[in-house]
Amino acid sequence: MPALEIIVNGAPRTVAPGATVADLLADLGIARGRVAVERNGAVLPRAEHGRCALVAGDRLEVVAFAGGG
Amino acid sequence: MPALEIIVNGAPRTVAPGATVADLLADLGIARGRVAVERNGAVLPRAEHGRCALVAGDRLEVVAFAGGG
Amino acid sequence: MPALEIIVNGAPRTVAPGATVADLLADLGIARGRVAVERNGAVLPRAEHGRCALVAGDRLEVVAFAGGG
Amino acid sequence: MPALEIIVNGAPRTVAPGATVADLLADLGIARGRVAVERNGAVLPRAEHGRCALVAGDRLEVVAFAGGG
Amino acid sequence: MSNDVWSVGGHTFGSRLLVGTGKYASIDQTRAAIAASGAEIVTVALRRVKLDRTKPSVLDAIPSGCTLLPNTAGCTTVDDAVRTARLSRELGMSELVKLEVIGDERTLYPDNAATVRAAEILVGDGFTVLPYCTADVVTVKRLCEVGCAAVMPLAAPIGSGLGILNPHIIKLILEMVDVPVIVDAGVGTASDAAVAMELGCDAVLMNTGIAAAKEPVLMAEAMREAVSAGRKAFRAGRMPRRAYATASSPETGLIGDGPAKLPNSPVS
Amino acid sequence: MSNDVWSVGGHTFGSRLLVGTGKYASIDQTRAAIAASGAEIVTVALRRVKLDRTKPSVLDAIPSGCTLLPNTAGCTTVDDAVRTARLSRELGMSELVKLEVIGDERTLYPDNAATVRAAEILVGDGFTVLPYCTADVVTVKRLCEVGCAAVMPLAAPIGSGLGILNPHIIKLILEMVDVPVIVDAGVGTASDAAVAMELGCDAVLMNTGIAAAKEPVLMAEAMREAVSAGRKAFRAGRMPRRAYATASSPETGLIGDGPAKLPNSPVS
Amino acid sequence: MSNDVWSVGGHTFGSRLLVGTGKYASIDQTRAAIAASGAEIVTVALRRVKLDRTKPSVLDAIPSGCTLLPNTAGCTTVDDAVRTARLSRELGMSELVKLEVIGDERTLYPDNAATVRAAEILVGDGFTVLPYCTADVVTVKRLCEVGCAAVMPLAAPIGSGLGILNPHIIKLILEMVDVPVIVDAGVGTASDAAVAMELGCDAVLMNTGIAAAKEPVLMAEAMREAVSAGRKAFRAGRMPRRAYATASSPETGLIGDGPAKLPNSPVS
Amino acid sequence: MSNDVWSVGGHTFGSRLLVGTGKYASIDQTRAAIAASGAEIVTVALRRVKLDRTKPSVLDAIPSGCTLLPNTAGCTTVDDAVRTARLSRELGMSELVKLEVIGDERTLYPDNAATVRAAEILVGDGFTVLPYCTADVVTVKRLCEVGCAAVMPLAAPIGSGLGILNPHIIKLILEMVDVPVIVDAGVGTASDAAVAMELGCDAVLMNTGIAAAKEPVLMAEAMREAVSAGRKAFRAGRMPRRAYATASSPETGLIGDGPAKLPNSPVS
Repeated sequence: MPALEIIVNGAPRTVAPGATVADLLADLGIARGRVAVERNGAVLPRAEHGRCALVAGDRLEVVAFAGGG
Repeated sequence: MPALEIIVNGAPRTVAPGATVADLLADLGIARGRVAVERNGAVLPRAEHGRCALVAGDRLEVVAFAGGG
Repeated sequence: MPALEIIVNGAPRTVAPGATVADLLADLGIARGRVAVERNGAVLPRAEHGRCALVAGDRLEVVAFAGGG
Repeated sequence: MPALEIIVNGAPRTVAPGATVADLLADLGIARGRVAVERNGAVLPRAEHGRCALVAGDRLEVVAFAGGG
Repeated sequence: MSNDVWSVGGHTFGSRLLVGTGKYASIDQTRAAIAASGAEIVTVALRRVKLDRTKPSVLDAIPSGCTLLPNTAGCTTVDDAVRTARLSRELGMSELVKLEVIGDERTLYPDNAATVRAAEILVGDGFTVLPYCTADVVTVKRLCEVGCAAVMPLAAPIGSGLGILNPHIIKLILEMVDVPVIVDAGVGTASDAAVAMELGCDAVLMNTGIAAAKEPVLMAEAMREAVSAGRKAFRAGRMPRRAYATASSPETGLIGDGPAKLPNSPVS
Repeated sequence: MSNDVWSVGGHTFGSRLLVGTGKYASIDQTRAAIAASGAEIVTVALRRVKLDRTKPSVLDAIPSGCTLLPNTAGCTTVDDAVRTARLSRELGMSELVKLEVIGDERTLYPDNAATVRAAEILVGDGFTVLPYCTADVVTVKRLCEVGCAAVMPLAAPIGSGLGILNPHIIKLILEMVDVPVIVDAGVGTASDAAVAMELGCDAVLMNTGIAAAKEPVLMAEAMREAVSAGRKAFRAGRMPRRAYATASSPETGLIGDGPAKLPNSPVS
Repeated sequence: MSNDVWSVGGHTFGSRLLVGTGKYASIDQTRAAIAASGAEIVTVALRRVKLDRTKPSVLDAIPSGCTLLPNTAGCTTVDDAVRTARLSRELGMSELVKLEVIGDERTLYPDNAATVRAAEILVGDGFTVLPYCTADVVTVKRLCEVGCAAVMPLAAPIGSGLGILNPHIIKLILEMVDVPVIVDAGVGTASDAAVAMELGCDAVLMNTGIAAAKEPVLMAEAMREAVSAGRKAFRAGRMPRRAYATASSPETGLIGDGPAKLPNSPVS
Repeated sequence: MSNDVWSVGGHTFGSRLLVGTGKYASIDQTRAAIAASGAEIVTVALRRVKLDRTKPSVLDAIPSGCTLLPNTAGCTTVDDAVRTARLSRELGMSELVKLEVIGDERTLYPDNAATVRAAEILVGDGFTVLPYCTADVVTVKRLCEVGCAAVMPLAAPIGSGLGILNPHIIKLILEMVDVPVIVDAGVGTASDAAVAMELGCDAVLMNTGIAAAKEPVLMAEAMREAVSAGRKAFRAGRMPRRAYATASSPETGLIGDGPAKLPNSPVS
């Protein structure tokens, strides 16, 4: 089965078939505690990160708080 | 044939059957040069005042310029 | 020996012959700790209040601190 | 008879014995109409320019109007 | 100087003072004040005729050469404003309209969002739209995008006479738009009008500042001169501000004993 | 309106703008600016003639009808100021003098105390003294007591163009003195001049505000109009300031279905 | 005094200073400045994580007791703002959001109309919305109508430090709304913050005013005191302004020969 | 921060707020307000004792650690002021004196010339003289020349509460003198005090601003904080003013479809 093409934070990325959002974050070395994820325009609650399998063409936003006013 | 009930500038008024807008203005003693007329929400061009027969329920606005800033 | 006429704070006053400034203040019921005295335009130091005998025509100012900005 | 040393506008100058203020101005090429002269701290009226003989040590100010606010 | 003109909607004007016709004591006073103001654009309102009696028309007060600028004052909805504008066009035979959609009664502040919508409709309808708005850069951008012929930010609440409360934002707007910027509302006295023009505004519109003065006709004259003065000062390029004084002339040549010790005339 | 004149030292003037003659690029520019300003009183400084060459006199720039107002600019002592005034009188054939005794080099602030002393001497000497001073009520009182014909408080440092930094104190001075009050120094642009006149000042004196503009002649014209505008606004009596908006016309008569629901034209 | 608290969205606060977390030199400086400010509400932005490296989180700089106020800074559409708010809620576990929809790049002025629409959506979505807006009475009314928990009018452009450019309009807004009014943007120094509070605002939000000072931590302390001082002055009820001086004490009792001729101490 | 002290006449102080003792409703209120103000220097006036009755002394209201600063308020001549100062020294056991020589009744403006003369006498007499004066650069120079330990220019008329009417001239004075500059008179609310300190003044003296507030004790606290805030802001070095907005963070990293298109959080 071929790898999946998705978009993460605006850039293309390839993930293994069956990979979940949690897998992706682990891959990226991102501690889950401090990020939020939007999938195809809707927030993906943290509780679902481990259940949600990625699909080809998914558009993810992975965000965190930064300094701002 | 009974008189027609219309609304002129927000107040009820009775006009004779067949009366035109021009007739109404003449009745009201209004010089046509300095007023504009709206009939049921649309401007009634001056050229049509004499042709436009009033219909029961018509809502007219007869307006003129006044001091303002 | 007749009483002496002096001016205290702009008003005439009579004192006994031989009276000192200290006597006057006592007479007036003024605690010496919180007033200063000027005699004929010059400050009379507190230490001299008891030594300074009044002379007819003396002009005294007896002043204290008051609220001000 | 020796020439006279005077001060004109803060600088030393030599004039011939017997020279008047008018002579000096003529020497300097100054039209009399537009200057005023002060001699030793006092204004010398124009009418006296021709009569006033210079004396050694005289301090003259020769002034005119200039642009100012 | 004679050719310092400005244009809006294809009309060209020499005077940069626009005046209203409300609040005067009489038609005669209105006429005299307009004449004294030298205004070439005069605003009028539209209202229902009184059906029972005739009275002199405000039009009698307006010099024949003037351009009428009907307003939609008092309108609080897009629909009322559009209908009022259309009736005004029918009356005035002109496509010019001063668009007002009021959003708050006490301050007579415009409803900017509704104003943008009404402007879009009226522009589509062929009007030359001059909208009253707050001094808000984004509203002004939108008004330009929908095709307004000018923008008319308020300087202070209508009829308040408080002057140019926020000159900085007027300057930001001037840097941002290509259409004429006309300060509308808030001018209370001559210097306010001059300040508006010195900022670089194309024109000033006022009514109460003249009509509510003790002597309106004299104030109209003052405003005429103030607008002209402010415009000329803008064109002339004011001196730079300096924290300290600066003497004017060479600092030599004063009377005194030795080397000249006093500067020549510092200027005021 | 034609008779809104003012007087100082027995002279009567129609123009309320006094101008200086320093800092211009040329005599021609000076002449054109003075003419454009409409000023009837023109200040000049006094300085030592250059002994070596002749150059055009500033007097060539001054229209024949104007009144010369020689100053004592640059003087820093009573004695220098008095001597300078006397020389100016000899030159100008007039008893008028703008008295300046400078007390600080960087700000060109006057030495008020020395100015009072010099004024007293010059008044005794028959001069009509117009003293430059700070906007200080006590100094102004003293200057009046010694017989000055006017007082000329500064609005901001000479040549700074900062405008009327403290309008409140100018108002206090106006309420306090009977002689003309002429704002001298600090006016940077037309609106500054208008503000001074709206406060109730009798006249404004300026030099750098005109001469240091990019286009001095156009600015001179702006200043002429601004002074006139400010004066007329003062005489006309400005509208009262209001915190809120005020509609102008009867709040009835707007189009709409039922009872008229919109106010007539609120005026700008 | 201890109970001079204020509330927004069901939260109650003692401090009336809200601070941002942008533009600091380091996380340590951020932390020290927030601590010095005494702020109980701290704004943060949301952005994409850098996928390649880990760096300290801004959250490390925020004292544990503080309430996070995520913003939607940088968003220019309703949709982006709504999505950003939802992500922030997911991150912050809180329903609070500082809503910004920017409409102009150079001034960072809000798009008020879009802000109202986004606010309506977010309120419907259960958010406690604190919208950044211009000081426009009609926009503020609309924001209240759609259920915002506070309004946050700008005092001057974001990051400009120009202070309260139009205090009058802030006062009009205060008289008009029931929710807290928080001045957001434009405060440049301590007195600006005090002025905002003296007008009657409920709180002040700032970032650059602290972070861009030469010594941010000291400025944070200054701002804490200034906000408190302004609030207390507002509550204390300032003295009336008077045109003239007023002596304080009975005008008798001074030294002097006859009847007392000098007033007692006039107060400063 | 703990060592941000200042000195006058050999005394060193931590608080930069000096307060008067006039106009309070009672001695108790005076005491509470002084305590709340944190002032370390407290002014008092001198007057003739009432010969007929005893009443509580103003001294009872002054915390024991405070330094008394007797004034010569109400004096209108050099002689009265000098005599009053000498009596105050006799009473207060201190060489400090706030010198006032009033030259105008309605504005309570000082007679600067007389003040300089009185200062010279008192300095010769061993006093540490803090003179009340107008914000006049030349007067201030003279006061320094005769040996005053500080200068105390007025910000606005005594008891007027009009605030810092001319900040520019206060700045010029600060650049010019080496002794402490204490703004005296005119402060009406907390932000006025902060502004004075932000200009760089060493301290502020006030009385009516506190005593005539509706709640003087709360206002005293506000003033204490405002003076401290203004001082800290001055020391911290305020951000530069900018005409436009400036975003704070890198302009990348916002959510969105393609390349990040939104700036990170612009800060308020």
